[in-house]
Formats: sequence, C-alpha cells, structure tokens
Amino acid sequence: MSVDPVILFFVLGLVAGLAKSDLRIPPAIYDLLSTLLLITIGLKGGVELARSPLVGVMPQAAGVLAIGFILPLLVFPILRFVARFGRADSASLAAHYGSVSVATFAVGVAFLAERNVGYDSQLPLFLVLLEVPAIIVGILLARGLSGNQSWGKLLHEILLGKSIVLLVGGLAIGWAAGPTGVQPLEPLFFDLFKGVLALFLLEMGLIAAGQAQALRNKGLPLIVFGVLAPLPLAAIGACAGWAMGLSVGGTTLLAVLTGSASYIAAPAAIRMAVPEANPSLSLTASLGVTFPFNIFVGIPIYYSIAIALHQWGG
Amino acid sequence: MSVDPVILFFVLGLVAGLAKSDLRIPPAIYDLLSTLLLITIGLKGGVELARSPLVGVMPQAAGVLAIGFILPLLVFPILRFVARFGRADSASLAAHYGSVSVATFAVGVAFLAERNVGYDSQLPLFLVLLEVPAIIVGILLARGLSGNQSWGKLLHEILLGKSIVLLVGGLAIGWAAGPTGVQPLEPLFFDLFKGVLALFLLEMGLIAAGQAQALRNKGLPLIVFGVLAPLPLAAIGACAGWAMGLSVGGTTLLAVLTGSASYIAAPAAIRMAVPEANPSLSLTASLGVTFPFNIFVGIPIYYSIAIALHQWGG
Amino acid sequence: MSVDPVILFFVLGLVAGLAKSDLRIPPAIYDLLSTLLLITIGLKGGVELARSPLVGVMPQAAGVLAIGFILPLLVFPILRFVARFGRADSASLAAHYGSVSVATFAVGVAFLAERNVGYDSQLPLFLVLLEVPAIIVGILLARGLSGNQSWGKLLHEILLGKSIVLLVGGLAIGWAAGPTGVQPLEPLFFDLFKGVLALFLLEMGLIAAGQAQALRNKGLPLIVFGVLAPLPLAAIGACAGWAMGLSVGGTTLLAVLTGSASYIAAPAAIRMAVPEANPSLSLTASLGVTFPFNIFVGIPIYYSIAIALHQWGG
Amino acid sequence: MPDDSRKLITIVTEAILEVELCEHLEKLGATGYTVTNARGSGHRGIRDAGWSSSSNVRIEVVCNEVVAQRIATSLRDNYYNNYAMILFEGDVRVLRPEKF
Amino acid sequence: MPDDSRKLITIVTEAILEVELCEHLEKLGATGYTVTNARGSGHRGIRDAGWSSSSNVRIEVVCNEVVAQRIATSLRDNYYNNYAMILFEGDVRVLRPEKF
Amino acid sequence: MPDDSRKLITIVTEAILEVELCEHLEKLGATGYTVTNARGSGHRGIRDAGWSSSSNVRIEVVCNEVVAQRIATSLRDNYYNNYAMILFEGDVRVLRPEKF
Ligand SMILES: Nc1ncnc2c1ncn2[C@@H]1O[C@H](COP(=O)(O)O)[C@@H](O)[C@H]1O
Ligand SMILES: Nc1ncnc2c1ncn2[C@@H]1O[C@H](COP(=O)(O)O)[C@@H](O)[C@H]1O
Ligand SMILES: Nc1ncnc2c1ncn2[C@@H]1O[C@H](COP(=O)(O)O)[C@@H](O)[C@H]1O
Ligand code: NA
Ligand code: NA
Ligand code: NA
Repeated sequence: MSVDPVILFFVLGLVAGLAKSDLRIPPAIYDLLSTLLLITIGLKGGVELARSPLVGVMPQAAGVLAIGFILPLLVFPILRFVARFGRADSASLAAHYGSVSVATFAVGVAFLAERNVGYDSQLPLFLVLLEVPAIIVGILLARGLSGNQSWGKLLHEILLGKSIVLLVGGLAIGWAAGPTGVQPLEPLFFDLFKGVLALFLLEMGLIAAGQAQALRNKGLPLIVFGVLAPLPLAAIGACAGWAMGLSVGGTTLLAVLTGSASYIAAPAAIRMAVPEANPSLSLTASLGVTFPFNIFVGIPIYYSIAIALHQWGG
Repeated sequence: MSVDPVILFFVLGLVAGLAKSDLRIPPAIYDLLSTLLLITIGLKGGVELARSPLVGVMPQAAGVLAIGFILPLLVFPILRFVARFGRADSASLAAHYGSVSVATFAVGVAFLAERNVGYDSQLPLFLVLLEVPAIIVGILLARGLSGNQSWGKLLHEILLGKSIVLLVGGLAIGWAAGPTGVQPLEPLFFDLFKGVLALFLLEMGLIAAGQAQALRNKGLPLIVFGVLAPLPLAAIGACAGWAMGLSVGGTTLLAVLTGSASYIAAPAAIRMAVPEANPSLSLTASLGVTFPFNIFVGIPIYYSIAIALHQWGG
Repeated sequence: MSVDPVILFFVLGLVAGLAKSDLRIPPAIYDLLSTLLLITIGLKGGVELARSPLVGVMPQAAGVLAIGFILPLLVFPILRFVARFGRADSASLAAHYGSVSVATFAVGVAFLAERNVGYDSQLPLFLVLLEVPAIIVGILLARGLSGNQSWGKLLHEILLGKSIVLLVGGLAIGWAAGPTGVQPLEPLFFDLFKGVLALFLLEMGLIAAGQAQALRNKGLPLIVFGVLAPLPLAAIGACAGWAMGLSVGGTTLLAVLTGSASYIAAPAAIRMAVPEANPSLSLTASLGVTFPFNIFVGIPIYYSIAIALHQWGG
Repeated sequence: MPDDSRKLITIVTEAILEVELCEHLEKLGATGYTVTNARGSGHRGIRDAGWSSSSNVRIEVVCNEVVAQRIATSLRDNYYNNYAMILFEGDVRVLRPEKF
Repeated sequence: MPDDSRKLITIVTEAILEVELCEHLEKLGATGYTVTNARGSGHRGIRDAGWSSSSNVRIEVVCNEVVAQRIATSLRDNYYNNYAMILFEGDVRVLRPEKF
Repeated sequence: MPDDSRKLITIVTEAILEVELCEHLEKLGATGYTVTNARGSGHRGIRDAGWSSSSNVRIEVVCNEVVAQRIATSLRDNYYNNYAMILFEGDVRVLRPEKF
C-alpha cells in the first residue's frame, strides 16, 4: 500500500519551508480550507447520526467526555515532575495533548477510506466532546480554582471558538438535513475533501517547518515528549473505543483523537487564560513533532492496535 | 419537505454571530463566493438563452425594466409620508427595495431545484435588468434633477459594478459558448453551486447578526417595513410574471426578485450619490429583516402565489 | 469550432479592466488559483510519467534544457542592437521571453483537450526545465560574469520560487502516488481545472488591462516585439519537439512554451538581480501583448505548424 | 542641504471612498499616497471589514504644509459630515525631499 | 479655536488579543481605534501571519494626553510581560478635535 | 527614568523586497520591524496589489537615532534609485525603552 498522497503534500510543505522557499498560503485561504474541513467532518458525522438512534450514543459520549477530563491529569505530573517543565508550561502542554487535532483526525479518516474501513457515526461527535475538557483542566492546573473571575468569558471563548461552532453546526445541519438533504452539498464538502485536505496539509507542512527553528533551541525534551506522549495516550483511546464496542475503524479514530495534540482551539484559549505559558513550547511540540509523528507513524500503529484489540477480544 | 440545508447555514451564521463567536469568513473568501455565485447565475441563464430565440424576450425585458423604474416610486411615498422617514433615507430605502438581491434569487433557484420546478431562461436576464433602474430612481428622488453634474460618473459606477459585470459577463459567455462549450466549466460553477451558496449564506448570517445591534436601536419601524414591504412588492412581480406568460417557476423567481432588497449594488451606489442617507438604516432593513424573511417565509409564499395565479388563470 | 469559454473570461476581465469596472479578484484568491493550476499541471504530468520509463526522457530533457539557455541568447542581440533597448532592459526581456508562461501552457492544454488531442507525458517536466535557464542567462547578460557575489542566494530564490516548487512537487507527488493514488484528489485538481483556469484568466484580463496604460506610453516598439517574438520562438520549439519525436500535441505544447513569455518567475528574479531594468517594460510586453496574442492567435497557429511538421515529416 | 521636513496626513475612512478620494488627493497636489485595509470603531460605530461596505481604508499622504492644509480643509468640507472619517497630521522628515 | 493637538498611540501585538484589547481601550476612554493586520519580528521572534495564532495586529488610537497615559500604563501592567507587544506614542494634530 | 524618545522609520516599497529588506534592517541594528500589506501611487506609478509583483509593503522600525540614520543612508544608497520606495522618519516615545 503506497503512502497517501495527502501526506506527501505535508512533506512538500515541510521541505519547501525548511528550504526557505517563498511558497506561502495566504491566511484567508488557510481559513477557507480549515472551514471546509470542519464543516465536512461535522456534516459527515451528522448524516451518519441521523441514521442511528442518538440515545444509544449517550453513555459512550459520557465516557468520552470523562476521558477528556482525565487525560490532561495524567500528562501534567509527568511534564511537571519528570520533564521538569514549569507549572504554566506543563499545564499548557497538558491542555494541548488532552485536546485533539482536527487535521490528524482528517488524515485518519482518509487513511481508513484508503483501506475501505468504515467507522462508527459518533466519532465526529467524540471529536467535539474531546476538544474542550482538556483545555478547562489545563487552565485549572495552571491557575488553580482560586479567584479567577473571568471563567464565564473564558468558557464562552472556548465553546464558541471557530472549530467547535463549525463542527457542531455541521453535525446539526447534517443531522437535520439527513442523507438526501445533504446530497446537493456533497460536491463541495465531500468530493473535494481529499483535495482540500491536501492543500491544508501543504500549509501545515509550511507551518511545521517554521517550528523547526524553535525546535533547535528548545531541543531534546520537546522532541522526546512529542514522540513518546502520543502512543500511551492513543492506547488509552484505543482501549476505551474497544471497550465501548466501537468498530475497528472507530477504535482507530478514537485512538487518533486521544493520541493527537490540539494546535487551534487549545493554543488560542491557553494564550488568553495562561499567558505566562510559553506558546511556542506547546505549539512546537504539537505541530512540529506530534502532528508529523502521528500522520507518518502513529496512525498506522493505532490501526494495528485497533485490529489487535478486536482479534484478541474476539 | 424538510428545510433546505443551505438555509440552515444561514441560521448557523446568525446564531454564531449573535452568540459573539469568533467565527469569521475573510473578506477575500466572501469575494470569491459572491464571484462564483454571480458567474454561475449568469452562465446558467446564458446557456438557457442560447437555446431560445432572443427576440421573443425583448418585450418582456422592456416590461421588467419598466417595473424596475416604477417600484421605487411606489415605495418612496409610503416611506416618506406614512413611515415619516427623511427624504434621503426614504429615497435610499426605495432604491434598495426597488433593486434586487442576488443571494435571495439564488436561494429561490435552489428552492425550485429542490422541487424539480423549472424556470424560464430569461430570469437571470431580468435579475440584471431589475438591479439598476431603482437605484437611478432612488438617486433622483433624493437629489431631484437639479444641478447634479456627475451623472456620467455615477452611471459608470452603477453599470460597471462588480455584480452587473459578472452577471452580464456570465450571461454573454454562457450564451456564446452554449451548453456544450460550458460543460467543462460545470464542475466548478454548477456542481459546487449549492455548497458555495451554503458558505455564502453562512457569511450572510454572520453579517445579518451584525445588524441586530443596529436593529435594537432603530427598532420597530424598520422591522415593520422590512417585513411588510416584500409581500406587496413580490405580488406585483408575480402578477407581472404571470401576465407575461412565465412558467410557475419563472413567476416565483420574478416575485422573489421584486420582493427582495439589494444589499450590494444599491448600498455602494447610494452611499456615493446620497451620502446624507444613513447607510445602516437601509442595510439593516434589507439584510437584517427582509433577507431572512424572504428565505424563511417569503419564497414559499411567492411560490404558492405563482401556483394560485396559474391555476386561477387556468 | 466555437472559441473556448475560458478565453472569453480573459476577454471579460480585459473589458472590465479597460472600462474601469470596480471588479477585483483579491490577491489571496489569485494565489489560490495559481496554486491550484500549478499543482494540477504538476500532478497530471507526474501521473503520466509514472506510466512511462523515465530514462527515455533524459536525452529529450537535456535538449530542452539546452533550448532554455539558447533562446535568450537569440533574443538579446535583436533587442539590444535592432530595437535599441538598453542593456539591462534587453537582458530582462530576453529572460522573460526565454522563460515560459504557465497560464499560456494551461490554455494550450485546454485547447488540445477541446480537440481530444493527447500530448506526451513529459511536457510538464519540460515546462519546469524551461522556466529557469533563460532567467540565469538574462542575469548574466545584464551583469556579466564580473564580481557578483550573491549567485548562491539568487539561484536559491529562483529554484525555490513558488511556481517551481509547486510544479516539481506536483510532478513528484503524481509520480509517487500514480494514477490510483491521485484519484481521490481528482475532483479538486482535475475536474475543477477548467473552471479554475477561467477564473484565473478573468484576473489575468484585469491585470492585462492594467498594462494598457503603460502600453500607450511605451507604445509601438513593445507591441511590435510582443507580437513578432512569439512566432519564431514557437517555431524553434515546434521543430525541436518534432525532431525529438513528440506527438502533434506535445509538439504544439513545446511550441507554446518557447513562444510564451514568463510573467511570474522571471519578473520576480530579474527585479532582484537586475533592478536597473524597467520592470513595467517586460511585464507590459509579456502580459499586455504576448499573452493575449498567444491565447487568441498563437496557439492555433502553433497547432497547425505541429500538424504540418508531422504530415511533411511523414 | 534642502529642508526635509514634511507633513504626514493619515486618513481613516470608508473603503468605498478609496478610488474617489485618491484621485481627489492627487488633484489637491499630493505626489502620491499609500493605502492599507483597516477596520475599526468610532462615532459611526464598528466597521469590521467583514465585507467591503463595512470596511475601512487607511490612507497616508506625505506632503508639504500647503498641500496638507488644502487636504484637511477639502476633506472637512466635502466628506467629514456624511462619511465615517478621521484625519490627523504629524511631522516627519523624508528621504529625497524633492520627491514630495 | 480649540487646541487640536492629540496623541497617537500605536500598539503592535498578537492578533489573538484584538477583541479583548479593543474593548479594553474603549473602557480606558478611547473614542475609537483603527486596526490593521500586520506581521513582524521582535524580542519574541518572527510573527509571520501564516495563520492567526502567529500573526500580529497594529492598533492605532488617537486620544488626549490623559487617556494616552492611562493606556500606556494599563497595557504595560496587564499585557507587556506575557505577550508580544510594543507601544509607541507620537504627536498629531486632528481635524474636528471635539471627536477625540 | 530612562530617555524614552526614539525614531519611527516608515518605509513603503515593493512587496518583492520584503524578505531581503527585513534581514537588512536587522543587520543595521533594528531590534525588530512591523510589516503591513499596502498599495499606492507615486513617481513609479500606481501599485495596486492586484498581485504580488505590483503590490507594496509598509515597513515600520522603531529605533534610536543612530540606527535610524544608518537605515536611511543605507536604503538611499542601495535601493532608492532602482525601486519604488519612500522613507520617512518621525519622533515617538516608547514603552520599555530598553527594548529598542
Ligand atoms: N479615536 C480614534 N483613534 C483611532 N482611530 C479612530 C478613532 N476614531 C475613529 N477612528 C477610525 O476612523 C473610522 C471612522 O471614524 P468615525 O467617523 O468616528 O466613525 C473608524 O471606523 C476608526 O477606524
Ligand atoms: N523595533 C521594532 N520596530 C517595529 N516593530 C517592532 C519592533 N519590535 C517589535 N516590533 C513589532 O512588535 C511585535 C511584538 O514585539 P516583541 O514583543 O518584541 O516580539 C513584533 O512582532 C513586531 O511586529
Ligand atoms: N507622497 C506620498 N505619500 C504617501 N505615500 C507615497 C507618496 N509617494 C509615494 N508613496 C508610496 O511609496 C510607493 C513608492 O513610491 P514611488 O517610488 O514614488 O513610486 C508608492 O507606491 C506609494 O505607496
Ligand atoms: Na489528545
Ligand atoms: Na426588489
Ligand atoms: Na518562452
């Protein structure tokens, strides 16, 4: 099975960026591409949810939500006391790695499609559910519960961030319109998905290349963490998915989610709520190390883990 | 018949905007989307016109042009002497409501497609013909014929505005290239139409939400006018369409045109020619009240009117 | 055979621009469109190359590379001593006309597709090979070999310019992924090609219109050169293509390449390396004269030349 | 050496005025101008660049005192009452004074 | 005639702060503000606008001396330590001083 | 308290020069710079940002008098003759003078 071309576009961006090419994707185009991806993922999920009864999903959703709150609590102490990062930075990294990366999820979806492996309809819903909790926990870890008056404002910003709004909106519209209603939207949102993802990854490569510099400075600890963190986190997701009775594809994607690190929702929220944390630290780890690691090495591994679990689990 | 998903995208934008989400569509993307919509509508119409002889359309075109000049003259006195708006503002609103909204027309087209109802090929041509006259009348109503030297410059700006150029250009190209010639362009301009419209309405929702504030201040008169004006205006269009012998679909769309209010061509032209008019007044009415009213309530009503006319007319 | 609609979009842009319409394509959208075109051309070529053995192409590639170095040397003396341009300007124009125009190539591809004429898979590769040499020669012609320390920096800029990176990247990805791998990318990069090209040419028309002013000032010599240069240059390409044993389509496209003038890679590189050359001179000639000439008159002629060569060559 | 001190006029106003205003500035004697897209808030409310009719432009003109005065007066008389607009003037020293 | 001299405060900082900062400025007494997208480099490295979280905004406020002082102090205390930010102040003369 | 007055150098020139120029500015001692996209008109005609090769950038540098002088001289000698470019200098007061 040859490597997926969308990943080659990431490589192209990475190489062009490292070689200091003048290739640029205008911010407006980056916004368009991410908007399309978020709506597509939401719509796809919504259409699927329309097919299956929602009630059955509720307990699973609760479980996923719980995982979202627990993961950062597992990551934080390691960062704080093993890797010896400062409190703010540890909390920030915990929030980033507890939350999820939409682009990694999209690559995972493409990876499964490539292999004609289906996945459970509720995964996009889980994507939404996993995005927020870790950020809240991370902020609490940094600030403590003590006198922080602006929680309302903060939650508002997190819950109404672009990615959440478009994902939830897409889910709702897909669910309300159903398969037939969404059909006329498919040429833009479904047929172009792979191509849009390719362009998006091209830009991601350029951005990741921009992190290389910072990487050279921060150096080893970040790389080590960025490479070692995903596997155990993904393993937790895989086991949870399997325990919930998700399909192989669903189990894989849940592992992809828990194993991925946020670089959109988390950075924005943490920057506002924990300004003393060094943003380039978490961004470099999630974008410069973990994202490439996941799309090259991680996803295939998580897929085999999912298969193994289902075989062993019988 | 479930609600069309493109309208749900408007709702999503509206809700996100009212909830002060940080969701934004960059201006450059707004331009791309509107450019695509305008070309699509033009091309579609041009291809159709290529099928039917143009001469037959001429008398109808003349009639539509006449309507374009008459409508603002009907609206103005009501605004000036009933609603008691100032002269400039009354003229400005008359121009906006005499002119047409491309987005509303596009939603109407989608509405008919949803129901597999065809429409006459000359409608996009009518869209062009209805855009300009009301603006000219509006300016005259505000300034009078007296010493206004810059008419040439003004007409140039109005007739060569983006929307006119792209609509007319699309019409001409579609007409010259014909069905087969346009075929290779269909994937971008025709297949993606619904999806592009969805994104455009998402942005429209965000913009409309921005008008809510102004609405709270200006309050009742604007809402009343914005809701009451479309129906009679659309009725005139429907009757005219039926009298011209248009199909049910064509009658509906002509009603949609006369019942809709401009928020692109008119605002720009009026801002330059009648600067003393309060722009947020007309924009709030057309975008914040009439546009939503039309896509939610108006279009279905106009459709039933068209059906009724054709049944009653036998 | 009616005129290709994509060319009508160029006309639309040209007319709108000359009529001083306020129609604009935002820079970000221009970037998106050119990015899509470059990747598409690269991918298409890469997929084809994957089908045929690369070794056979090597000698041809060497020949094309040689042509790239020779062409500007032929053009320069004519400009310098016949048209009596200054040294810097002659060198600049030589670089522009020795290099190639991606948009003209794309129109050529569309022209052949319209007629169901295939072309050899290596043409996109030739496009890349022809872009750079002339620029280097042009710089040498202007500066001489004497003390110019920054060649490394210069070559870096030229070789890592946006167009080269995307073309080569597309080639590589298409080649690595192969026909089946690229399939999921086709909706965006292949199906939309014609539509994207149409929008791009619309913008090109607007830009070309912007050159008209400069044209009036510079006047005759530029027009004469811009119209007369393409034919002999294209003839050289045609003969070379025929001698290499390219198909009629391939011969046509090679003629299109040698007959076209760069307006992206060359202007940027020359502006940096030969700042004393007047940029509007070369841009006006290539964009305002040669580009329109080629898409309206040139391409059909080059096609007939290619046919003639193959018939006569038996 | 020539006196290199000039005035820097900065205008922030509705994007729709850009073309007309720039022609106007040159008529008033400006040798050039620089325009950037902008958004903002003022007496006429928030103008957030979501789309053209609600966005601003920021126009700068470097010129001598006479032209500066002319521009300020002309804009105050022709545009200030009806359009979202501010204008402020600062002192700058320029390279190549003969250009301005 | 009224005194038309005011202060022009220019702030360059992280785009993410735009909304919060603009509200803050109005609380401090600014009658308005103008924002443009920007990129740049400084002590916190290159910020090249590739995407929102790495881009800057350039915010201008025309105000009187008191408000200017208030803004400078407040930003130094609340943002300067943790965010990429610079602030500088110049002297300008405004049209319609009563607006500011 | 330290002296907080600095020079604000503003350069408007061809977008193509951005990367090279910014490196150059730091070599000359600038501790940072801010760039915004711009369009405009001057002696070399209209530059309307339709696409990169016809667009401008507006570069600002806050620096001390010495660096300012160095920048002005260097740009005049290396770029002014061959590129569309203007440069002007104003006086500003900065927050955290030690940064510049
Ligand atoms: N005090 C201020 N400081 C900076 N910019 C301002 C100020 N007041 C207004 N502006 C800008 O000028 C535009 C028009 O101002 P106004 O006419 O007051 O609405 C606003 O949209 C802002 O971009
Ligand atoms: N000396 C300077 N001149 C102009 N702009 C600067 C300067 N220093 C910093 N900036 C701008 O202010 C932003 C934040 O500065 P800093 O906090 O030093 O990283 C940078 O990204 C630049 O856009
Ligand atoms: N008098 C001026 N005021 C403001 N900006 C100017 C002025 N002259 C030139 N510019 C800007 O500087 C750029 C280059 O100027 P020039 O080299 O004169 O063509 C122009 O494109 C404008 O953006
Ligand atoms: Na995670
Ligand atoms: Na109407
Ligand atoms: Na050539």
